[in-house]
Amino acid sequence: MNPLIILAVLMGTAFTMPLLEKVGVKPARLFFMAALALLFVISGGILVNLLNGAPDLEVVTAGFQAPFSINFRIGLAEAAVWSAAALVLLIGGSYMVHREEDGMYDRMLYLILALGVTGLILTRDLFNLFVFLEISSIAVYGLIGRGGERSLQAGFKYMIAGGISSILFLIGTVFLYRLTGTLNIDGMAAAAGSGILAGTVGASAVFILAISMLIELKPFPANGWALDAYQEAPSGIGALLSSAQASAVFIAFTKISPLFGDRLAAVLGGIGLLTFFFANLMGMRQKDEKRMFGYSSTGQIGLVIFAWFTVQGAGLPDTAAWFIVGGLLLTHLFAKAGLFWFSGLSDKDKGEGGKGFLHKVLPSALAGIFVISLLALPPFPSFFAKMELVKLLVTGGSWWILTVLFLGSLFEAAYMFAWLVKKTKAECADGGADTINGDSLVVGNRAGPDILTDSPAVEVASMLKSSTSLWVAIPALALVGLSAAWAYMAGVFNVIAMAPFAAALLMLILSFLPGRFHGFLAVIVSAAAAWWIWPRTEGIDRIFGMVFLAGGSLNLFAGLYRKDRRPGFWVFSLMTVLSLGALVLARTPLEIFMAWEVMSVGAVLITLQGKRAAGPARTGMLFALGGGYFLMTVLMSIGTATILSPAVVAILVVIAFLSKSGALGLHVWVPGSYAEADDDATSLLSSVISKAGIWAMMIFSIRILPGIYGLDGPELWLQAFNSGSFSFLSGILGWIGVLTALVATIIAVFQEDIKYTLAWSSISQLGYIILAFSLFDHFGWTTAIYLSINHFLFKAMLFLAITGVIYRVKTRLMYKMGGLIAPMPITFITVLIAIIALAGVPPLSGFGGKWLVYSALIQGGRPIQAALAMFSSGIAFLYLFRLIHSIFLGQRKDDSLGIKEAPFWLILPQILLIASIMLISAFPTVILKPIMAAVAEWMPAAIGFEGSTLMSAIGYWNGSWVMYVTMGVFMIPLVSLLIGTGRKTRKVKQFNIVFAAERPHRPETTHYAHNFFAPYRKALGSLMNPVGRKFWEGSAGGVTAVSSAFRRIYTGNGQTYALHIVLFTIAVALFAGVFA
Amino acid sequence: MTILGQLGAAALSVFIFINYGFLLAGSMARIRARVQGRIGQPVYQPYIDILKNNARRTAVHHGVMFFLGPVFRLAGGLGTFLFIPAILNSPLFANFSFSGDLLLVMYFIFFGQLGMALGAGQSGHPYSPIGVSRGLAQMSAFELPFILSVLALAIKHNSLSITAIVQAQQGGIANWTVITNPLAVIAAIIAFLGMSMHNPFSVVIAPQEIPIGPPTEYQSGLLGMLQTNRSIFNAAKLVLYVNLFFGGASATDGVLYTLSASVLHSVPVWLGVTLGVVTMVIKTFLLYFITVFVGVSFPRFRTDQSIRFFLFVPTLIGLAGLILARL
Amino acid sequence: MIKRFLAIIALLGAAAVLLPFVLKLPTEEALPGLASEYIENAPGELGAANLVTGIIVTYRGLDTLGEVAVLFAATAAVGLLLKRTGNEGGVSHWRASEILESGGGFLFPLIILYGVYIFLHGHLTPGGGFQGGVVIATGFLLLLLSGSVNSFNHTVMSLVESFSGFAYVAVALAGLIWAAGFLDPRFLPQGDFGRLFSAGAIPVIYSLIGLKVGAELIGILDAMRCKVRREGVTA
Amino acid sequence: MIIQIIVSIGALLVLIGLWGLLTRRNLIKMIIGFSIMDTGTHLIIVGLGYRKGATAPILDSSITPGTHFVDPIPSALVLTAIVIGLAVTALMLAYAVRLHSSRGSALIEDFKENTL
Repeated sequence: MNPLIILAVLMGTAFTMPLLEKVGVKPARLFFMAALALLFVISGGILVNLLNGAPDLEVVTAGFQAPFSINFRIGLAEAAVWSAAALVLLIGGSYMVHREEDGMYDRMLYLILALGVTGLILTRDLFNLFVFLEISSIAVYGLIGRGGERSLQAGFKYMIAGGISSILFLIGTVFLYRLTGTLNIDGMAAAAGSGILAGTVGASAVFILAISMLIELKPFPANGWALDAYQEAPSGIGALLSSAQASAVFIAFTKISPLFGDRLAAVLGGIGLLTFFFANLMGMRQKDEKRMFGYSSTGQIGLVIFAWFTVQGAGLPDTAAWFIVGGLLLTHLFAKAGLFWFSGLSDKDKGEGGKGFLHKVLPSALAGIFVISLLALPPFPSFFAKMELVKLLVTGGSWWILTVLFLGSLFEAAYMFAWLVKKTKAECADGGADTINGDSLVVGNRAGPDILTDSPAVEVASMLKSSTSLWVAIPALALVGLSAAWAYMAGVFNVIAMAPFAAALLMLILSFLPGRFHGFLAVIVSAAAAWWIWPRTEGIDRIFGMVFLAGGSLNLFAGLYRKDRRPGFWVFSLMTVLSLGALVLARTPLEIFMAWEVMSVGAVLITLQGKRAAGPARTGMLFALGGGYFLMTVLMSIGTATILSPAVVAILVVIAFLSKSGALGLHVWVPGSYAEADDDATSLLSSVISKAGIWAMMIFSIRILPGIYGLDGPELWLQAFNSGSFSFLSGILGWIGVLTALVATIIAVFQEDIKYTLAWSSISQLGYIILAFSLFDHFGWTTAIYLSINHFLFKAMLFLAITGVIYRVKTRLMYKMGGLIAPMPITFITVLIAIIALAGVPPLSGFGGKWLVYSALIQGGRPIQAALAMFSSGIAFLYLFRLIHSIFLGQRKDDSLGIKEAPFWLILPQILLIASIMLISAFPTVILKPIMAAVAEWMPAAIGFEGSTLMSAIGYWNGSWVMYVTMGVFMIPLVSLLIGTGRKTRKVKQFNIVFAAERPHRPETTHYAHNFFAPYRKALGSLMNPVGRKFWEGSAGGVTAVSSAFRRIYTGNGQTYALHIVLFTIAVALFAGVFA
Repeated sequence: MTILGQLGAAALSVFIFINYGFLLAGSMARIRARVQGRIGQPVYQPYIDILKNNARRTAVHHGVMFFLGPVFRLAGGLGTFLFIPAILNSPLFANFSFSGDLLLVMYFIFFGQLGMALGAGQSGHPYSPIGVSRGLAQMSAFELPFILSVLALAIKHNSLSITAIVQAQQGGIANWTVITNPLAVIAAIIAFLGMSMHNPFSVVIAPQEIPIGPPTEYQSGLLGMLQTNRSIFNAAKLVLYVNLFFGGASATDGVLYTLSASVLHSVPVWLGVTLGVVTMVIKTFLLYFITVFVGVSFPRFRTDQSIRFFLFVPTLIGLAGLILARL
Repeated sequence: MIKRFLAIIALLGAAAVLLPFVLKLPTEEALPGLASEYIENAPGELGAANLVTGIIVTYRGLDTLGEVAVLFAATAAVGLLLKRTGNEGGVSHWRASEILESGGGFLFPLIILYGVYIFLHGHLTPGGGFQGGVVIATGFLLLLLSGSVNSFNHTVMSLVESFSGFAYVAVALAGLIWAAGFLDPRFLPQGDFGRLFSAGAIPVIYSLIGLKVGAELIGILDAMRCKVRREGVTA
Repeated sequence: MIIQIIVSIGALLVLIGLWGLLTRRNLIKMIIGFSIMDTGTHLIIVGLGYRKGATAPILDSSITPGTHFVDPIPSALVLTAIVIGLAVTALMLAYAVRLHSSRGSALIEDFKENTL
């Protein structure tokens, strides 16, 4: 099919639109849509042909060969972007026809825009490029202006900028023609190759041409006009401007880039990077949604420009180059188009007084796909592209560039994710104060009925009513398809790596089924995965694999206690649990990183399901991504020429994993996330997912880092770790661990909110694990794994028990509970066992952990750390007692008189966990022997069993005998008591106490629970100073201040913007050495 | 030794030390009274109390945990004692110390306290949790100097085994920890003052403010159980301290043993053990005397004051002791 | 004032950027290969006496098609922007002078004729569709200024515009079908060199362009006139 | 030499237009500035096609073999450029009209509402 026909069709339809309009609006719209559909069909057909191995399509006009006439060439890259743009144009057309009042002129301009985009992508003639640039520009000028008065202002500024750009383009083009004698781009490139353009005029002409195209691509700071346009243009137009038009211009830009010299290319790449950085920096302070997308768009295009010149500079072959650039570009194209449309759809809904369009499953999922893909997270093409880009930068040793890139990405993540959160969650829109310890924090934990009880059928029906809403699903589908393609090309399109996404997709498709179905599905799939993984792993992998998958399955089972649909929860939980499995099985750096990212982002998304979790989830996302960047840097340096120094790698890796585990300083996201996530989700997060960081640190130490440095034998790398800088670093790590344990424990003591108590407790427990890990010997690591398993057991027990309590009493504040032992005895027993274990009181397994960690530390020569760890474990008693007392003992409140034991779904896992903890308490060998064997594969054994006694160099512990003795001494007084007292005692009434001969007035006044450790606060409260939070808040404040300062350059005055453009041109000329 | 033999031995050593605990409590109360210019109770008063309490049957309770509290408490006291080897080189008094080392003992102390606190909590009486709150807060503070001195010991002897630590101190007073590392011992003794809950650290049970604190609601047999525990637990702590810091007591060594060895040709085993017990009694008596001495001389700290106190001077001393041990 | 200062800097910078073009201008006298080839072959290949027209309509025909699209888009955009007040044009509120009024009436047919001449002979003499179209539009502008016409028949205008545009596209496609490629005018006989009916479809294309450009420009003028008129009334 | 003069004048026009665009606050004057820039550009384009002593590339009776022609391509290009410039100018003017009617002002600094 000759692609020129589509030009004729587009133009013919546009030209005849007035006549069609005379016939009627419906036929006019029909032809309009038919032309766009044909555009998509033709471009798609060509793409399919090319994918099937057809050679690049050459098209000539007027029957003469290039350079005599204008020619088109369609390679794979052009075809891909063209058909993607055509798809977006098609949907955008439908959007305009259905959602925005379209007129004859709008349709005409729209078709002309489609024409311009097509020509920009296809043409190989420089002047023809100019014509198509103008075609698309003028169409855009016209379309922007239809948005109302303020859009007129934006449109005028856009025209000024476009006018300057086109004048520059013309001058550059004509001088290039004068020098090379041709207008054909390939001819010019050949001429440039032969040095014709090397002179001053040639350099200036190329520069002017380059800058004019660059201006069209909206570089910082010469892009104020573009931002105004994004903000004020109607959403449908903004979508096209940002996706199809920008991509087409970029493709055109790549066509002329062979003319650029090395220096100019470097400068342009730098501008791309700076645009990415500054656009995202300024985007953070943005309140207006469309302007924010505008910042993101300019940033993304900047990133694509940067990527383009980076791959060009690295001399990558075409396939590899487009793997990166195309991945970024196509993701941006679909995602940003989708986002702009959403913006328009939700605007409409707001007007109708609804709760907002996105508070439904399918729209939320789509918006999620768009945002997540934009943030370059797996499995989207941008993820793979960015990985490769980072690899290039790491190979080149460009650390500063990498830093800027990561910062920019982080900024973008900050505001885009915030947008997603705001749009998909109703309750954070009113900015409810989610203060710690706030008395107002009475949280009913069932999902808000206003947003979640809509039955799926109703929802689909309401979406069908506005058929464009379903159209918006198409870019998402396209992104999913592209993800598969990119994963395939990256070589990770295998069952294990793709399982989490497949599961998520399946659940999304099945979202019309009831929530419990999803729950059962998740439980069964994760249990099956555990079953499957057991024989396929060994050693440390198997141990953690079981914690992840079996533990995850157990936690998911508990989640069944809620009958509502819980959209999101099951999807993300299953996805995260499966990604943990994939993590354990992953072998290549890419697989590891992919699974890691899915896991950490999945955890954030799980958190997000909580009613008030918006703020914490945002923070969590930033830490997840930030940690991911460190990890990416290290993983991408594997196998490249650039080898970072071992110490640097170790620091990067440790920072990455500590931010996941929430070590002191990197913990600020943890308390809020754990506290505000759904109650059962918190159990999953704390007991299961938090162990991923520990596993990863171990695996990196024994498998991946030694691989980087070619240290094959365990002894060799052990030497490396125990010498010089590494032993210093591990000492530091130990201090981080112990301070985490201490400070988090102290803070936990003062929490009134039970979930905050447990969240801080989790942080402190992770601190112990980090401390043990930091010893880097057999004893320490055995301890770390043992502690991990223990923490899994008792923290799952605690969180699940608390889930039941909150479910019944509908508050999280401990002092509002009390006396619940009577209605909830099993839950009480769970909590009792759990806190005995957590406190490390013999005979339960927690003592084993204490014994191990102190012995290991003393043996490892770290007595001070041992002392602080013991000190903090003493303080842990304070919050543990407070927890069990305030909730289960003391005075029962009138509110809780009618409540029952927790639901079966919560009780059953608790009973299983109690059984497990009793088993490993009585027979520690069951669990310790495999752990010690697994660790001994890597390092010389330092401890061993003699019979059932565990012997270290300095001490011994026989868990079984401790259990026997304890049981014995417990039974003696118990039996004597039972015999002695007989059955004649009776339980007295609640207020029958020796209370100064008075009867207490109410349970509230008698239940000593609020501010339980007041003297402690008086003595040690100063340690509560939230240094970490202040630091991060300060950093964030600084960034936003800088952001505000930079935004002042955008005065809104069109003339100033023109001045920016000229000054920008001059500055670039200076850098590019044009004046030389 | 067979299991049955072990059980019998344990029962014997528990019996001896419970009685010692009663007598110690009685005599200290009398001494205290004399200091304050009263006549005081008879030395055997604890026996009277406990018999009386156990003779009365409790008629009311506040729930299951209320019942189990004293059981936990007594089990904690017994267990703590049973994990400590009371007399060196005497299988009869070695108890069940093979189950674990010093760390086990330190953590088993919490077993009883936790159970007691829970039982008291179920009573619903506000004074109970107030007392527990104070007790826990104070405990977490005095733990630090104690931990530091224990670590100093562990480093010095490169062992956490109590038997090994006692063994290392044999052969004369110069080997005692109190001589080899006086700083650690001072820190530990100050911590001991806190543990004993006498003045100035008696705010936990502060009889005038929150009638005896946690056990407010307990009476009759349950209270008797608590009293029994108090004696055995006191004895256990004292034995532990003497073991760790004052050379312990040995069935084959010590001043008394040497004396009798110089009189007799060969000291029979039973005499050696007896002398060991006597040595232990003397040492613990003297040690306990310190707390009484301090207790009658100082007024009471508030909780926050005692927390700050423990975390400052004694902790610094403990640190110094630790450094001393590492030298 | 800082803005003025920056503007001066910008201007100096722009001058510096443009300076090499003036100073180091290539002074190559020989025509580039492409241009020579056109001069050599175009008359034979296309039969158009005006080489520029041959290039515009054929070799760079796609540019021209695009150009038409640009103008079309501009018309549509102007229409879109100014359409709401279009029907308020109503009655003219001023009378043109006697001279203008009668002179306009007199000149109008001549101007139209001249315009038609220009685009019909575009392949032979200087001029062509665009020029012709502009001239035609000038005639209508004169009518407007002289106040003898208040409004144009929009149906006819859009009919002409749509028809000519569509026909242009059709001619382009005809080249694809009956000649060597899209926009190839050689599906019509070349005729005698230098005659009106020569150079294949080039005169057809230029005539269509002339009509279309004329109609579009008139449309723009009309839209602006209505708008401006309203302003005059309200202000 | 002539070519240099033409190109210089063109460049000068571009600069003059730019000055107008950057300093005139009235929308219409800015558009005029833009038009001047455009014109300068067109002058440069045509100028670059100039050859000394050459004639227009129209084959009529006066042409003899061996006649030199000016480069026909810039002539072709400039036509397109002019039309596009015309289109843009028309659209700018339409914008100016609408802006003026919306605000009763034609000063560029009165139209900077959309910065957030």
